[in-house]
Amino acid sequence: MKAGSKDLAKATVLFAGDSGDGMQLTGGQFTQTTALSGNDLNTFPDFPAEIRAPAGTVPGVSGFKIHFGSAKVYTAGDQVDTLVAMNAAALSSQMDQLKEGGLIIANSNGMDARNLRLAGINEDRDLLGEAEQRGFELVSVEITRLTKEALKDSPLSNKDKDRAKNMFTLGLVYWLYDREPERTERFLEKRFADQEDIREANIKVLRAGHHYGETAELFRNRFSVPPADLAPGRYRNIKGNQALSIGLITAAHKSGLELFYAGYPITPASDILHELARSKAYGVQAFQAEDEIAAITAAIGAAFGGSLAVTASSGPGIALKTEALGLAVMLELPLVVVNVQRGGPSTGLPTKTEQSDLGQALFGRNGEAPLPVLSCASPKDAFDVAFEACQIALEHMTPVMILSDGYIANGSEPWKFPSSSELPEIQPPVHKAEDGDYTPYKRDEKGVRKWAIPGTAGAEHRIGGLEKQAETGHVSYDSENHQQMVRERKEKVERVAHGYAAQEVSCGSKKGGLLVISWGSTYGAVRTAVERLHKNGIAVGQYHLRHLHPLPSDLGKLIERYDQWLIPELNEGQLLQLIRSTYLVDAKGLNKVQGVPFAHREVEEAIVGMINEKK
Amino acid sequence: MKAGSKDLAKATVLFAGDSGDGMQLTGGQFTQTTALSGNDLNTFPDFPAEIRAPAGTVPGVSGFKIHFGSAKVYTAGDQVDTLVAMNAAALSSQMDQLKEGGLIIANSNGMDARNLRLAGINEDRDLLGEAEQRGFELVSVEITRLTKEALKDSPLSNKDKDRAKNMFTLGLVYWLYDREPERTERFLEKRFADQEDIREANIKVLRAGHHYGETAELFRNRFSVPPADLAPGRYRNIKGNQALSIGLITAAHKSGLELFYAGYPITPASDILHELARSKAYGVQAFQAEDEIAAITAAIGAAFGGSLAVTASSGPGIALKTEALGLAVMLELPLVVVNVQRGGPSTGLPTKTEQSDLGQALFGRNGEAPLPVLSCASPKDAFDVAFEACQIALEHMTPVMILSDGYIANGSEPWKFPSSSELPEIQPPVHKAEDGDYTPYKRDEKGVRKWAIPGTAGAEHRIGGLEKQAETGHVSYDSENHQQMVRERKEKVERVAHGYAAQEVSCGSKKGGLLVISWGSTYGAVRTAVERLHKNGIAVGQYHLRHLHPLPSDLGKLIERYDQWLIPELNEGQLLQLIRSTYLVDAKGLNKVQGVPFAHREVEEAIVGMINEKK
Amino acid sequence: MKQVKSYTSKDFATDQEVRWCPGCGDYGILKQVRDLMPELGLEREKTVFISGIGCSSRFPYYMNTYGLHSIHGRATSLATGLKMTRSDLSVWIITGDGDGMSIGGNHLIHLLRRNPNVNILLFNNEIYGLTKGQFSPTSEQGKQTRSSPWGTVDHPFNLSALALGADASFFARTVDRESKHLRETLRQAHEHKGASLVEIYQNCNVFNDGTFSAFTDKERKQQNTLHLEEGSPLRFGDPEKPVVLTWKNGAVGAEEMGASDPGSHWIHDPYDRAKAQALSRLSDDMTYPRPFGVLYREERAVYEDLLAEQQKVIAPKRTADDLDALISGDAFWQVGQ
Amino acid sequence: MKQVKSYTSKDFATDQEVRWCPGCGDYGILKQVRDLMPELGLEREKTVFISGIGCSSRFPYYMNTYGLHSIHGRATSLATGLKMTRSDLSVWIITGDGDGMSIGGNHLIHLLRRNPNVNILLFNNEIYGLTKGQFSPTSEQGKQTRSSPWGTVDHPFNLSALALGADASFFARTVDRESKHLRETLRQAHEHKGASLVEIYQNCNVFNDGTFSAFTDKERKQQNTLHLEEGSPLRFGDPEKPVVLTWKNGAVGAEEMGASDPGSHWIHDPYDRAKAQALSRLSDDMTYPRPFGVLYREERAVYEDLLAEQQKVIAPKRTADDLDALISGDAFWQVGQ
Ligand SMILES: Cc1ncc(C[n+]2csc(CCOP(=O)(O)OP(=O)(O)O)c2C)c(N)n1
Ligand SMILES: Cc1ncc(C[n+]2csc(CCOP(=O)(O)OP(=O)(O)O)c2C)c(N)n1
Ligand code: SF4
Ligand code: SF4
Ligand SMILES: [Mg+2]
Ligand SMILES: [Mg+2]
Repeated sequence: MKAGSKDLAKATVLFAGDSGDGMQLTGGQFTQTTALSGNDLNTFPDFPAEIRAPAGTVPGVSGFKIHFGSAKVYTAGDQVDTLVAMNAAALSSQMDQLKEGGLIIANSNGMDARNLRLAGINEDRDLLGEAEQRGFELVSVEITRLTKEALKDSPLSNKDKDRAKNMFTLGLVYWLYDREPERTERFLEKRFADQEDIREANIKVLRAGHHYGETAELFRNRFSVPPADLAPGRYRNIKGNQALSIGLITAAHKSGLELFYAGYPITPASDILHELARSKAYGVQAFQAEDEIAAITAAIGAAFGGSLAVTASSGPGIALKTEALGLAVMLELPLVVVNVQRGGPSTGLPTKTEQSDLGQALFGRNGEAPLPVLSCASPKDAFDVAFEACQIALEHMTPVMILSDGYIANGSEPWKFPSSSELPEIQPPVHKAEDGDYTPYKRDEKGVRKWAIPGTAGAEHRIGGLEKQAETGHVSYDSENHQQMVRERKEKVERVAHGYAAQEVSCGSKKGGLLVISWGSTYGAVRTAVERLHKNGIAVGQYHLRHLHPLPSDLGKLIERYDQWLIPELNEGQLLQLIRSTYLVDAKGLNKVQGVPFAHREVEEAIVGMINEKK
Repeated sequence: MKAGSKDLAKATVLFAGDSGDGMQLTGGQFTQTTALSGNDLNTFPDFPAEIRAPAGTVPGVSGFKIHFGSAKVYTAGDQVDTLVAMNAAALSSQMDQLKEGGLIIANSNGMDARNLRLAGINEDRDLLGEAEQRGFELVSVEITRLTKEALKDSPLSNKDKDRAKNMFTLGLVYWLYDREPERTERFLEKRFADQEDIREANIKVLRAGHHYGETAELFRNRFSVPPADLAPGRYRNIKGNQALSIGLITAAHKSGLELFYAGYPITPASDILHELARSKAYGVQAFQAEDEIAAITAAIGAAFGGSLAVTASSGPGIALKTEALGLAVMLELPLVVVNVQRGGPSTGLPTKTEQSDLGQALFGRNGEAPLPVLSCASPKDAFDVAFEACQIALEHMTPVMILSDGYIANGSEPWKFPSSSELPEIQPPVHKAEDGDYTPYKRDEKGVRKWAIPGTAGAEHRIGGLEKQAETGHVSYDSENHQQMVRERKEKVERVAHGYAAQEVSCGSKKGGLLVISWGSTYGAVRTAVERLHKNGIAVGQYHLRHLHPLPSDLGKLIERYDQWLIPELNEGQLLQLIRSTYLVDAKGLNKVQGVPFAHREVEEAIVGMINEKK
Repeated sequence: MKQVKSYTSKDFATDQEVRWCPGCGDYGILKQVRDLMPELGLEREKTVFISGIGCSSRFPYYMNTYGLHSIHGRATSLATGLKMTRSDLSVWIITGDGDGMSIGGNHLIHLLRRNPNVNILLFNNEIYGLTKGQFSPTSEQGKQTRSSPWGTVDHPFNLSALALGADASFFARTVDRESKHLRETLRQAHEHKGASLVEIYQNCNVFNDGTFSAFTDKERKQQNTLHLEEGSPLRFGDPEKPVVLTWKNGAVGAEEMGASDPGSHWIHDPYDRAKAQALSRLSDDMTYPRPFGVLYREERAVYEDLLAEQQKVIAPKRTADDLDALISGDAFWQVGQ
Repeated sequence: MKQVKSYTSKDFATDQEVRWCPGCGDYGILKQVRDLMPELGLEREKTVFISGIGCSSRFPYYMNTYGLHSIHGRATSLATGLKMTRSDLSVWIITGDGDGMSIGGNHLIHLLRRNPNVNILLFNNEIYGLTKGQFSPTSEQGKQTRSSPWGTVDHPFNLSALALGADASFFARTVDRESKHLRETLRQAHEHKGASLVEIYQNCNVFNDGTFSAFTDKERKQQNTLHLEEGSPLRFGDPEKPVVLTWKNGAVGAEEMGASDPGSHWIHDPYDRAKAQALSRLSDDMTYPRPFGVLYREERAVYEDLLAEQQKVIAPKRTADDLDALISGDAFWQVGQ
């Protein structure tokens, strides 16, 4: 059967195999090629457990999902069109993700008795047959054997030959989605520049896979996803933690300060440390401290010394930082704290995503210790948020918290990146020796104090965590003064909202009907859901909240324009509470705490349900 | 001029002097005698700075306020009727607390040029004259000289003689308020049993002060505050930290468990550590750990081992405990965590009171980590709250947070204490070896798991901070299971509310008009204000919220009965937010962050203002 | 008295699949510990394994005793609380070089000075395994890892020196590959009354493979390791022609065994603190081999014993009456009748 | 080049009233530090005092330099961040026995191993002053305090031993009362390149009066103190008839000075780690006097220098272009023109 060609607006492919099967690399290559062919896309890798489990087992399955299209793509896809399964564990654990009638490309050499056993499946079961019975389209290929065959003349060891099988898969999927393997060939040439045998083998196998697709008449259809209508500009594919790191470096550059980053490894924030440690050439100091408390306090020390100071962690580490964060509030020094949220409470689900640290970000400190809280909507958005957070921290002399999450951190999407000259300069209120007398807690019209950096003659001063006298900063136990300072700190933070643009809905109806309020990584699923329903004539709009504190001053007006409000969150209703108390509207929550993002279908159902209920 | 005698319903006396002047002892003795004469009362010591400042200076002033009456007394008094000032610093810094036309008893020997200088006052000023000009009644007594004179035959050193002057003052004030000095004489006999000279001197001076009042015709009036109509029973005077400590020991006794307390010194929680360390004879293990994290984790270790485990701190220390608190939530082990709140943020005002850690208590953890939160209304209430917190922790297998504050911790009031036999037995769900198979996270009808304590054969099990499979407690990364466990933990905590009594207003109108919602130490000021206004025919009621989480299920109904809601808090509106979001009522806040409690007048004004605004 | 059950190694295994990477050194340690338990006559229900977070800290899940997998760095403080209240339990702390020495460094040194009777097994793989390969406080200077792509600049801790400085009453070193030595060392740790700290060199074959090969490779280990045995001279190298260490005027030297006067041989005495200190620094600059075995031990009062003694002195058995006396205090009064 | 201002001691005083208890040992330390600053030629604007929380930690408010009064136990980690980014500053850490060794113990040992060029002044009063008198990790066993009314059961740290165990590159001990010794010790700490830890015995006359009187009382101090001077023998006691310490086979002895062979005298060499370790334990059991002065020093690479070197190697000056290269990465593409 020769495959017909079918144009698709969007497609979702999931590569799944053993941790040792190179699925992340395969997915990454497919992503790069897809991006270069002009699709919009969104990806998400999924490594279920933290420790490498024995090969072939379900805990050892590593997955990489890519959703791409000729229209805008906002999520890594709800349901999978094509599942590539390298072994029985991958197939059995991922099959449920397939859409009805979806396509399975199975490595039949990975489905033998041994593999079934490792996957914890009764050896008598016919996994592939079962898949077909469930109505999936099955393409079974002896990927392992064909790889070995393609390499029979290669001098590589059997183990190394076996390792190349992911390239066979990639070539095959390239063919299926009408992509050429050249870009990956170039990549392999570079990657294995010094290892001729491996290089040649991989390229050979890649091509073999592609040819196999062409010749073997395996597929009913071949798909083509035409380029998306993307705004002109330069693009790159980027992960959230990467975008965030680059945003920090850029902000340092734009403020003329050195970036000091202090962190302690923790999933899923560690990559920020890795990224910045690698970037020493950009003048970054990346410090792996002995714990999270040392990290944030080292950062505060560096901030006192005049650096742009940043620390990142995930929930448990942020918990440890809260005491010192209060100190930063009291000192009124710039500091950026990133929380890449993961499943909680406690150690929870360290490799899974969640949005359940919002309450901690907003209220998790002793005393009245307000600070701006921003959230990233998607991987590329992390760049903008990081930049803005630094800007706020430096220009308002305050610690700022960024909320990202595991989904954003490890997910990727194409980013139309700016040139550095387009970005604004950041202007921290630095006190210079020639500015004359220095009064540490004297405030300007924005309520911001001046930053006198050690080395500045005549501005020597002492600050600390005790309440301080207004203006002078001397220790003060005075009652009225305490009230005044509490209010001044609060108002300073509230004035940050003056810098926001006017609030607008992201998509859908501009007034009337139901408003869905999203924050953080729920952006994509909500956007997809609202656009789909709105296109079908349903009165629903999306408002995406980036600034969780202070809330935009015109948000109340926007909210009033609607009759119903839905707040989907990957927690038990944390933003919900804030919105209800602030605007006294009977908003409802859609809450999911399963370590995975919303499917847009879930959001759609909730919207429709709410609207119907009202009718 | 011979004093007339005047009956008073209530009176407030403030003893103020240098830290070295023994004001706390003086106040304490006055309190005991007043209590024994049958008055209701409430006291509050006020040490403004943490470090002993040089003698005679304003930061060195130590104060002790007592409010007593023949009717119920709920606060330590708004305005002072009688100010006893031992030196210029005390007079100048405390004069503003006096009510209009109030009485000053000044030690004129403490007002000389040297004392003025130490108090930072221009030596030319006539502080006593100024006081009279402001309309205060001034009684100037050469207390220092008269003390020395009374002791001219004593073998004591001049320094020691000088030290006895607080007893002269006390004698004088006893006379003024128609009290006999006998009880204090007995106290001195015991206290200085082995130091004859000091004992004799103090008693002599005490009597001299009393006689001086009788003979010197100093006062316009002599006051008498008749006994209050207190419920029959046995009473003692008690401070908040003391009541709390005794509550914990009692709960341990009533549950048949050992009390393990781990703490790290911090103002104003340290006295709990001191109190419990002293109580080793009651089987208490009190552990001073190397920091707050060690304290809470040691407590969790002890809880795992089957103890009633408790830790306490104040805001900054609680911040450090939040990560481990999440572990306790995940483990579902009983644990009581006490936060004796103080002025924040950061080190803030460590010796002052505040209620600004409510947000931290409710939301200050990573992930969805709900736990019951209780608050103490007054010093004696701390006993009941401590007992109930232990009961909840043990019977519901959950960490529980108690919010107290500096005002409660150090304040005192008479307590009609129970006999231990009146108190209920506490029944933790301990799994016994003979109960058969043990399934660590199997829940009973209340959603509570069983507690298998090491040493129990056949119930060996492993638990940790990772998400666990329902029932078995094995590590589980499953999505649905995570959702289930998040909900189970939440519901378990919510079911604690089933154990509450029906909610009722504390005083004032039972429906209609304005409802004032108080929590924690605002109880007294709100109660006083509401009773006063209600007596004057104003439609106002008080509801006092002890259980901040989970909220009582019948609270919504109660709130609906009113038209306006006012929530006074010593913070910027933390309970306010919770009430608004939960019940969608347009409650208003009365917020004060000055390190001092509300004056009932402030609450009255806010009530009247709100009612008038509506009219 | 209830009869003590006699367990086998298998009784100490749980039904949980062991989930370390294939080839990880942790497997070997687990096996030895499981085997050791019945040998020591420990009862499952009276034994508790407490760990922090890290690959190593998964250990308790695989021991069929009571177990707590806690939070990062705090196993030591959890264990302190447990041991203070339950001196009857045998408490085993499992920690890693990151867990025990980085975030948990403070609790470790405070535990050592307090000296409760617990056993600490610190799995030192000189790397952060669980978080996928960052340097740890024991990684050698210059090491390239994911968080130090240009090499670390951090001077590492010497755990033995740190422990002695913190007044540890027992310190020993062993290695995952030497199963017999490992088990014997753990046995001694268990027999020591007080806090026993055992540093176990553990190979992380994924992120730090072969770091300890100098001490485990057949060809190299004779030259690089020094096996400490109480009462025996410190010798290393070719067994036919061993080199022996000497200790003269507080300075360490080395001589060929045969050629030297036995009187000058350094005879191992783990109770000698000065010598233990020297041993702890012996191989800092790599001129001498690394010592394995018990470097130091001392008899020092055990924390929970001191507490119990104090309790005995001050607390005559309490009764219900005592509680009422506590509640009432001694300055109460009666209102009404 | 801008001319270096010449300051006097007074220039280092602030307008804030000093608020320690009258008679507190902190006053004397403050005076010496203020006097020392101009002697060392330090500039106010280039000097930073960082403290944690405690009575001692109020110190920065009284020094007219840049100052940070931070949170409990973290002065060391704040200083690490500051020094990493501002190697041009002279950084002085002020901490207490509680601040530095209890809650802050971990940051202290990690700072010591990393060895940034800072000076740590640890005011050891063997008590918690600010919180009004609880025992600290240096309080002697059995001490009765507010939190140990029955006497502590905690074995205290020996700070010198702990510091050496944590690879401190400089450790010295001095006492508040001996102003000249104090100043000279601080001068040496300042001159040492690397982390200098100075333990200052400080009398808390309110909560722990006289704890160090054995070392400060005229009558007793000769017998109880050992003044270390590089190149001089270790002697103590009656100056007319001093006792001298000996160091034989790693064991400490004592002889009457005149009666003994000068060849056997223990001559102080602060660079000798083995001897420093012996010195750190010398008076543990009170048989020998307590050493004061520089116990140990070693030249070891300074943290910020290592960082700077690494930076030099890997970072050819960055330009705006580099930033754009970072933003674009090397796998970007163009859409439209
Ligand atoms: C508070 C907190 N910070 C960070 C982490 C992330 N984390 C988990 S294990 C680990 C280090 C593991 O290293 P080690 O203790 O050496 O154990 P190994 O995995 O090497 O056995 C870190 C940083 C965490 N779980 N909690
Ligand atoms: C997180 C935290 N825990 C506890 C405290 C309370 N606290 C302040 S200072 C101090 C100890 C002070 O002792 P030390 O460091 O020896 O200083 P000293 O007052 O004796 O100079 C403590 C426990 C605090 N401020 N912050
Ligand atoms: S990462 Fe290393 S230490 Fe962790 S399980 Fe794998 S091999 Fe073992
Ligand atoms: S309490 Fe002690 S250490 Fe603190 S200021 Fe007073 S005397 Fe000094
Ligand atoms: Mg490790
Ligand atoms: Mg101290």
